[in-house]
Amino acid sequence: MKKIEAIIKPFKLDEVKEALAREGVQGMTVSEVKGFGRQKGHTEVYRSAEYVVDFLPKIKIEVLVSDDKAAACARLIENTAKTGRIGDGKIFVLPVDEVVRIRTGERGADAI
Amino acid sequence: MKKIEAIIKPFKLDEVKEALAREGVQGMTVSEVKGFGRQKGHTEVYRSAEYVVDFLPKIKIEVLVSDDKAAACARLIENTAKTGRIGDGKIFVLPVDEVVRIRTGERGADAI
Amino acid sequence: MKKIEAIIKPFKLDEVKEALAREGVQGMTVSEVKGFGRQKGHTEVYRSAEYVVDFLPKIKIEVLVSDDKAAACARLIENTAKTGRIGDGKIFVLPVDEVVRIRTGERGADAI
Amino acid sequence: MHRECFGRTNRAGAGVALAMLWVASSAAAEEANLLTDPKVMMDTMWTLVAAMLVFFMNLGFALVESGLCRAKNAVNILAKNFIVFGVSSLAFLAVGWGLMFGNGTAFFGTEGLFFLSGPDNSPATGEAYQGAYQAISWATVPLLAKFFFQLVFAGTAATIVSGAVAERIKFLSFVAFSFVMVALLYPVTGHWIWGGGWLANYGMWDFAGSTVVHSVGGWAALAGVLLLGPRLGKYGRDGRVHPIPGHNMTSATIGVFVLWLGWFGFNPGSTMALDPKAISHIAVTTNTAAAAASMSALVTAIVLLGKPDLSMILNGCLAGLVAITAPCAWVSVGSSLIIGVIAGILVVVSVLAFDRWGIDDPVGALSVHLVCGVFGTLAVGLFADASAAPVTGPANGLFYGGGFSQLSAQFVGVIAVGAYTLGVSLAAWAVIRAVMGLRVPDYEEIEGLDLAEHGISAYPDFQLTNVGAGLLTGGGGPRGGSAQPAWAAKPATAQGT
Amino acid sequence: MHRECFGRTNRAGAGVALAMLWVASSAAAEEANLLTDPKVMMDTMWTLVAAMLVFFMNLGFALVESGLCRAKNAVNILAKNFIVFGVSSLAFLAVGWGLMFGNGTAFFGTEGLFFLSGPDNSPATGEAYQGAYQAISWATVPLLAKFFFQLVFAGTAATIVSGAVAERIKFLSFVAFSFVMVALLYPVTGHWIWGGGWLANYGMWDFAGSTVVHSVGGWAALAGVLLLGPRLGKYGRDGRVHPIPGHNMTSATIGVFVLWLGWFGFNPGSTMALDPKAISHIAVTTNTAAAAASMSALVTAIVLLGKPDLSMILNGCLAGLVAITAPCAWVSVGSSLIIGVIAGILVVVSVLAFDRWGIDDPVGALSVHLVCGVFGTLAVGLFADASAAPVTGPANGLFYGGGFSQLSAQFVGVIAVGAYTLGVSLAAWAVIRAVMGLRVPDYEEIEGLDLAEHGISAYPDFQLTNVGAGLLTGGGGPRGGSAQPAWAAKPATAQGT
Amino acid sequence: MHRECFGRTNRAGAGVALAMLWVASSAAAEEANLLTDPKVMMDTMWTLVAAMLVFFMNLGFALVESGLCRAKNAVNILAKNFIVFGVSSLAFLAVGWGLMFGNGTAFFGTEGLFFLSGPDNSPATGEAYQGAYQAISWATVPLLAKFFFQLVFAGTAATIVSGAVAERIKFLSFVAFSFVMVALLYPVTGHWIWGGGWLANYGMWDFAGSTVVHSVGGWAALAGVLLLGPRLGKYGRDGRVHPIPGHNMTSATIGVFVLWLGWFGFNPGSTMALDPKAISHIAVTTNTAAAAASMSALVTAIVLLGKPDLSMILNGCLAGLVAITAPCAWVSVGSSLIIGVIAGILVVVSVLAFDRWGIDDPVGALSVHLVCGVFGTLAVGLFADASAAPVTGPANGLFYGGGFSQLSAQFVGVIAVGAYTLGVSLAAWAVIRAVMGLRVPDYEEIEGLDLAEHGISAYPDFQLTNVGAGLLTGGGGPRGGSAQPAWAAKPATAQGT
Ligand SMILES: Nc1ncnc2c1ncn2[C@@H]1O[C@H](COP(=O)(O)OP(=O)(O)O)[C@@H](O)[C@H]1O
Ligand SMILES: Nc1ncnc2c1ncn2[C@@H]1O[C@H](COP(=O)(O)OP(=O)(O)O)[C@@H](O)[C@H]1O
Ligand SMILES: Nc1ncnc2c1ncn2[C@@H]1O[C@H](COP(=O)(O)OP(=O)(O)O)[C@@H](O)[C@H]1O
Repeated sequence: MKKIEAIIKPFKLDEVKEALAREGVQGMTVSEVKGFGRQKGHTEVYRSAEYVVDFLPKIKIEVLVSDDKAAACARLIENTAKTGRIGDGKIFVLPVDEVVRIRTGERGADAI
Repeated sequence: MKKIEAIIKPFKLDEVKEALAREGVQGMTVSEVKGFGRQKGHTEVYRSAEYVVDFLPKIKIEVLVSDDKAAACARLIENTAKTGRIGDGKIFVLPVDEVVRIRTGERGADAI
Repeated sequence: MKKIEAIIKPFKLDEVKEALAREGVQGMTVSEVKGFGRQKGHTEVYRSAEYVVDFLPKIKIEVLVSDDKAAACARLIENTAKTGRIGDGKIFVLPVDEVVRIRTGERGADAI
Repeated sequence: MHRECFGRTNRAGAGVALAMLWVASSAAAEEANLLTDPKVMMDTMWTLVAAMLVFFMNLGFALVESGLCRAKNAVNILAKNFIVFGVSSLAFLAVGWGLMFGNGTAFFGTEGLFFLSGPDNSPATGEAYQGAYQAISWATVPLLAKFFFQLVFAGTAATIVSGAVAERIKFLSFVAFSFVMVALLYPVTGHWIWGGGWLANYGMWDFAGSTVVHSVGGWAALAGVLLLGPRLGKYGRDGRVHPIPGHNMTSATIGVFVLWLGWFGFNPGSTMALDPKAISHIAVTTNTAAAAASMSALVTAIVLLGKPDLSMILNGCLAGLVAITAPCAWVSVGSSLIIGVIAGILVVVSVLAFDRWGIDDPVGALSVHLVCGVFGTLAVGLFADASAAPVTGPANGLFYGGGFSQLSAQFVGVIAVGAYTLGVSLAAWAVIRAVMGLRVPDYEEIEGLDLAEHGISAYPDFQLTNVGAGLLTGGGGPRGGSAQPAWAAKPATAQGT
Repeated sequence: MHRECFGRTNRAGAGVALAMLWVASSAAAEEANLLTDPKVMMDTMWTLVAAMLVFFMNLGFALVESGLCRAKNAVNILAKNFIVFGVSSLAFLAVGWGLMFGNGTAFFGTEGLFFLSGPDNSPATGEAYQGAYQAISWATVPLLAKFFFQLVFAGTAATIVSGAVAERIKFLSFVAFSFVMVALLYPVTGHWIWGGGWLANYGMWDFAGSTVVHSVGGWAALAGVLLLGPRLGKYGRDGRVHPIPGHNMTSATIGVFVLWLGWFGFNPGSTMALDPKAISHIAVTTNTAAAAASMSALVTAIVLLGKPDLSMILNGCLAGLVAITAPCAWVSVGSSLIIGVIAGILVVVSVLAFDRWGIDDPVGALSVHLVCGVFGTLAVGLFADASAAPVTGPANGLFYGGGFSQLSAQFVGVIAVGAYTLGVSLAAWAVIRAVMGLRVPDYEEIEGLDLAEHGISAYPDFQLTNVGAGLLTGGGGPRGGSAQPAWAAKPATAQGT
Repeated sequence: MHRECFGRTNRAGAGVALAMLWVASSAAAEEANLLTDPKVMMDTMWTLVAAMLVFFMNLGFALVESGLCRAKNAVNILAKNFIVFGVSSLAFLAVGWGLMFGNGTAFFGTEGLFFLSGPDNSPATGEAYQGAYQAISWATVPLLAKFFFQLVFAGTAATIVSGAVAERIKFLSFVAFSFVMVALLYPVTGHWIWGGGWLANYGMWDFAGSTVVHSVGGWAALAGVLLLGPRLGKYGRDGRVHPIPGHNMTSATIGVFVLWLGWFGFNPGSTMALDPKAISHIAVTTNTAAAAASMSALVTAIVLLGKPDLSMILNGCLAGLVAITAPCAWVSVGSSLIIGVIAGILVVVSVLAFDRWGIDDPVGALSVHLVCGVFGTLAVGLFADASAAPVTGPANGLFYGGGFSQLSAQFVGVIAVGAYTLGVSLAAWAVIRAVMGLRVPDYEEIEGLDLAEHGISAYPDFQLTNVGAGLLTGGGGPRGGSAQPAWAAKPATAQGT
């Protein structure tokens, strides 16, 4: 099994979620992160002094998929999350040794 | 070494933490995530219009353990976090190449 | 490629970020986590009753690097984040199968 | 000033006041005597305290409106609601007051137009009054007390607009409209009804401003909403309504409590005189309508949706307050209860209707101020009852044997004010759109106006969540005018986050 | 109403007022004259302004209570505290006022019972008064001013309950109890003490309501807490107390400041007359007690725990205010300082004690309103000092040479009111439990009442944390009655999150 | 007190009041008569209502200051701003009042020094007055009304300090300074100007306290800031300014609205008499200055930075209010507009300047209260215009043909008060530093004072973000005195998080 982690722009979440769901991905886990990268942060102003905020809000999606679906799934996220503008984010694919569904105790691909 | 990631229901955190601590796990890292899965979200109402919130609050636990303890530890989390109701969550076991304890510079199993 | 995850003390974030940037790391992803470990939590007081908060705020940094830079990068984080006091945190190095830059579709080391 | 000079003034003053009381009833009393006349003193205090309460309603509006919008726009809304009172203060001083209360035509004032510059010997009243502001010469208080009281009312009308156009309007465009509103829009219809203009002569009555203040604010807001179009994400591609929850129900609740308090200045204070019976009566009708409307909105929400919806309870309370504003002095406590009940139902239904019609009003300002402002104005023609009223006023209403005559006068007032205000507002908004633009670019709207327009976050130490927080993909929606293309149409700008 | 008719009224009125002043002292003055009597005018304004301040206390309670509870229940608490004033307004209008102030027996009023329907020629007082509400005929203000003032007091009593039963009670069950409270509970004991009933005749004194309002609210809350049991997670399986921190200390602090402000209406306003010496005196005793209690609670908290605990400073301030409420007009400023100091210590100790006894009161309402309400009532019997008092009142207290007589009258009042209110409240809560249930299911309590009961979050844009936020595993606790089984006992329902 | 005794009092009282009015002008009127004199009644009510509004400013300060600081210090700031009024109440009662208003020397009072213990037959005034507090005998209200009004002013001065020293000062050290401030600092300079002291005799005028209250608070704050040094992370190692954004702009905005409201008590209330013309005039000048300053600060911010900065609009409003405080009764409405415009510009420039000079004032208290307090005091010497003023006062200002004489008197006042307050404050802060320490350890500052000093978080249910929230590495900064070593220098303590 593989774990796909994708860092995307926040407003793309709904689209990506729906795309994945359409492809039969039944679950995913999402969290708020801050990204630092080529896309530079923005300037804020407070009491007449400016400062740069380096970290931009991003969404991290984690999806467990079976080995055979990993590539397709990554591709799907890539296509959906893409705007072509800097800061679109990254997708990482990590190996996973084992998966357990807590409710049933199922293991491996069944647990996804 | 292995990294165990568990997505659980929030109110199970204390129990899981205590169970792990009892088994000699000395550290863990926890974060707030939102889960999307078979457990459907709930309906909210705002100014007389209904809408569905798909993402439910979950807790993600990350624990580094030595290879030999991984299975037992995953099992322990599974048993403690289980309510038998939908949405109990998942456990993933990932391979880890290296661990460092920042304070001492210890590496590998010593660092856990 | 490797994914380096580091759990550090929050006030060390800026220093670590700058050190990494100086070494040519162009991106990273950061999130808020709570840590449980040897560093004990603090006691809080509410309406004249005391209680212990076990989980302490920590920052998790995730950086994707090519295999050859992983060790140096981990070392750099270690040195920068170290205060020598309990609770300095941990660094984990995980194997990564694939990386994609969403904007360009680049893969592998190019995508980092 | 805490000093001996004042001691002197006072000591003298006290002596004069007391010795003179029994001769002070002479119509020729000089200003000096009037100013130590207990009635003038008391009326002034009452008027000023009421004005302070109405001033405080600015806080209420700021909190209701920011609370019912998203965190990413909170600074913008707070800034708008704060500065709008600054703008109003200057605009009303500059020209609004003169247009509204200056002697002149049936349509607007022409004497003493700018900067309170007309002659005025207030607190002299009646025959004794000489000055440029005859229409408000009945109030036995100094000129500046009248001005201050009327100013806070003008500010209220302007601040109503803010909520309806929130989360997408440019800050400076709103500031510009506010100036126009208080300098030119509000005072004109105000003159018609409270400035001795044609509607007053026609027999239309509005005690504390269901029409003069609230529906005028509502019409101006409606014009803005029509030109702005809905917020991105409010309507899906299929036209379905996507509720966009507000970010802080604590703020919204504080806001409504503050407004409720402020209304005890707004309505009872509109006597501008310490008339014990009238102000007690009005306090109770005001409170009863608010309470009844809160309850009826609660019940309506439970019936329609099965949930006690706090946002609807709050809007219900405001609806009751707006509706009782016109009739508060001329209806019985029992009628105020009925008016409240109706307003509470009306507001829930009307929020649903505006949403369905594609008119996106983030805070329900139209339902509260426009719909219930109109209803309250008509309620005078339905419920007015001279036998219950502590002050003289309109003819009896339909339900109290007065037939349709008062109702039709009210109706004419509603239509005339609506037509004028909606028309001129549309023109004003359109000019502003042409000159400086009305709506922020889509990517700024997605990122939030706080960062884009103000370069600041309202809550920088808090982790704001982007999961399920209304950053929806679907743009446009049913009313999609030129101002709100689906964001996807210009990806080049979508770099914000 | 801003129109010439009013001008006429006023012009006439002013003339009459002045010309008539010197003859107005005749006992046969007609209402028209009374209404232009400066004293009636001033008393009315004072009473109404004070009533507005007391009304505003609803905001204070809403913020203290929601601030000291968890974010997941904030909407629920705000909704309860908002609607409770709506309910109170209608219930007191419908029947509460009549029961409390109507002429009748020593136990409750029977004349003019419903909807203020009794005859009444207020502001006539004394011999001249004719009407159904003799007991409050001393106040020289119009009937509706009396009503409004008393209404906001009734609302206060009802809102006190909200905090103690928070985070577990069903919304509609609370609404039902509030109605009972204001329609039947509060007015009865109120009649005993302020309505010319048996306790008044017995010689018990309570100036502004330490007993009539605060301890009555406290007893009713205690009954609710006893039947509800503690919140899940408050007590571990071993019975140890787990503090459940409130979610917003900013809210709580705003709330207490607003309450402190409101108390300047509550206490000085209870003169219902603009008596310069009395209201100045009461303002200072009230403020001094609040300040002293804040300080003594701070010191007590530091001594007991080593930390300047803000929640205790805030509760301390309220404790001082509640305690000085009964004696504020009859004790010296020095005594008010001592009363404040004692109240501040009392509240800290009593919060600890209730927690230990397994009585789970999330916001300290019992410690503040019940304990200090009782203490304040007794303080009259200890500190009353006719030589320092600006108005006549009780016999001197124990410390001022009055012996035990006043103290024992106060004691009888405390016991009688406590027994009645606790008893009837228990019965009322029990009936409500039987008919509609009292406590939300465990999984709703874990998920938070906002989502479960209202389908909404207070702060949807904010990331709320579940780590260490009181979602504790241990259920039940020492008092575990039938209402709060450990959640583990019914896993079938624990599907919420 | 709601009981027949009061009825008796009132009935009698009313009769007496009315019958006696025409003889009450005798200078020998007894206290009993005075207390039923309508003027005394009205003045008392006005004074008390104004005092309540000023009291409420404590909430405003608490919210502005906590809102403009970080979430991790919110409890600490709220606790400081809450307890400071408790401390002030006791300190002013104990000795502050006596020092300020007691008869005595040109430098401080000596009679009736402690606990209001001097003889006093207020509300008798003028010749009739006999007592220890001659300087304030001009006010026709009872002693305790005078005391309460002056107390809330003293509290304001003390609370100003809180914001400037926030986020690094020890809680108890601040409490100690506040006591000194209200017991010994504020009353002395207050005596000079309002207590019949040497500056009053010298001809310096300050109507409502630009100097007496605001700049005194500002000087005391400046002394604290100088000894404390800047917050960690405010200045980078290179000396560059790192803005540290406040955590809650909603709080800050509520705070300023509340302060604006409070100022309607502060300025118009400082008449301590219901003078219709004066209070109407002052309400309008106060409001106009606030509005104008909000606008000019907005424009200045846009010009300098291109953004409508809400924090600057808010500070601008306060700047206008502080500046108009001294001259509000003696300048025309037009002048108040100009004064406001200047204050709004001044505050923006001065915030930038203090930041550049390394004087770290988290909330802008120095810019608002010190700079604009001084400016407002001088504005009396520039804009005073007897022909526009509703009460007598200073000589005409420079711009109204009065030459430099009044301006120079104002200038002397500014310098004298500044020198005394800064000097004594520095000494007081230094003693406190020696005895109990001034600044929390660095690791407590990094962790936040809430956890370290109070063991509590303001928002425990909310996920606070540590990313980019001012937990900066660079310590020290340009002013680095002994109190703020770079944290890196003592890693042994940096264990907090
Ligand atoms: N080396 C990396 N390791 C981890 N996360 C990264 C890395 N590089 C980029 N990211 C994440 O991806 C986001 C987008 O990267 P950025 O360089 O700004 O744009 P792009 O991916 O379009 O080149 C960043 O905000 C960060 O969250
Ligand atoms: N494929 C997946 N990848 C990542 N996380 C998942 C996946 N499936 C489920 N989850 C996580 O597990 C949680 C529970 O899953 P769900 O399908 O609702 O119930 P269950 O695990 O009982 O079948 C989800 O809320 C989500 O956070
Ligand atoms: N086994 C582990 N798995 C995951 N995270 C851990 C583990 N042990 C420690 N951590 C993380 O590292 C942080 C620091 O660990 P701690 O034991 O307190 O101090 P130290 O690393 O200095 O020995 C913890 O707060 C936790 O976030």
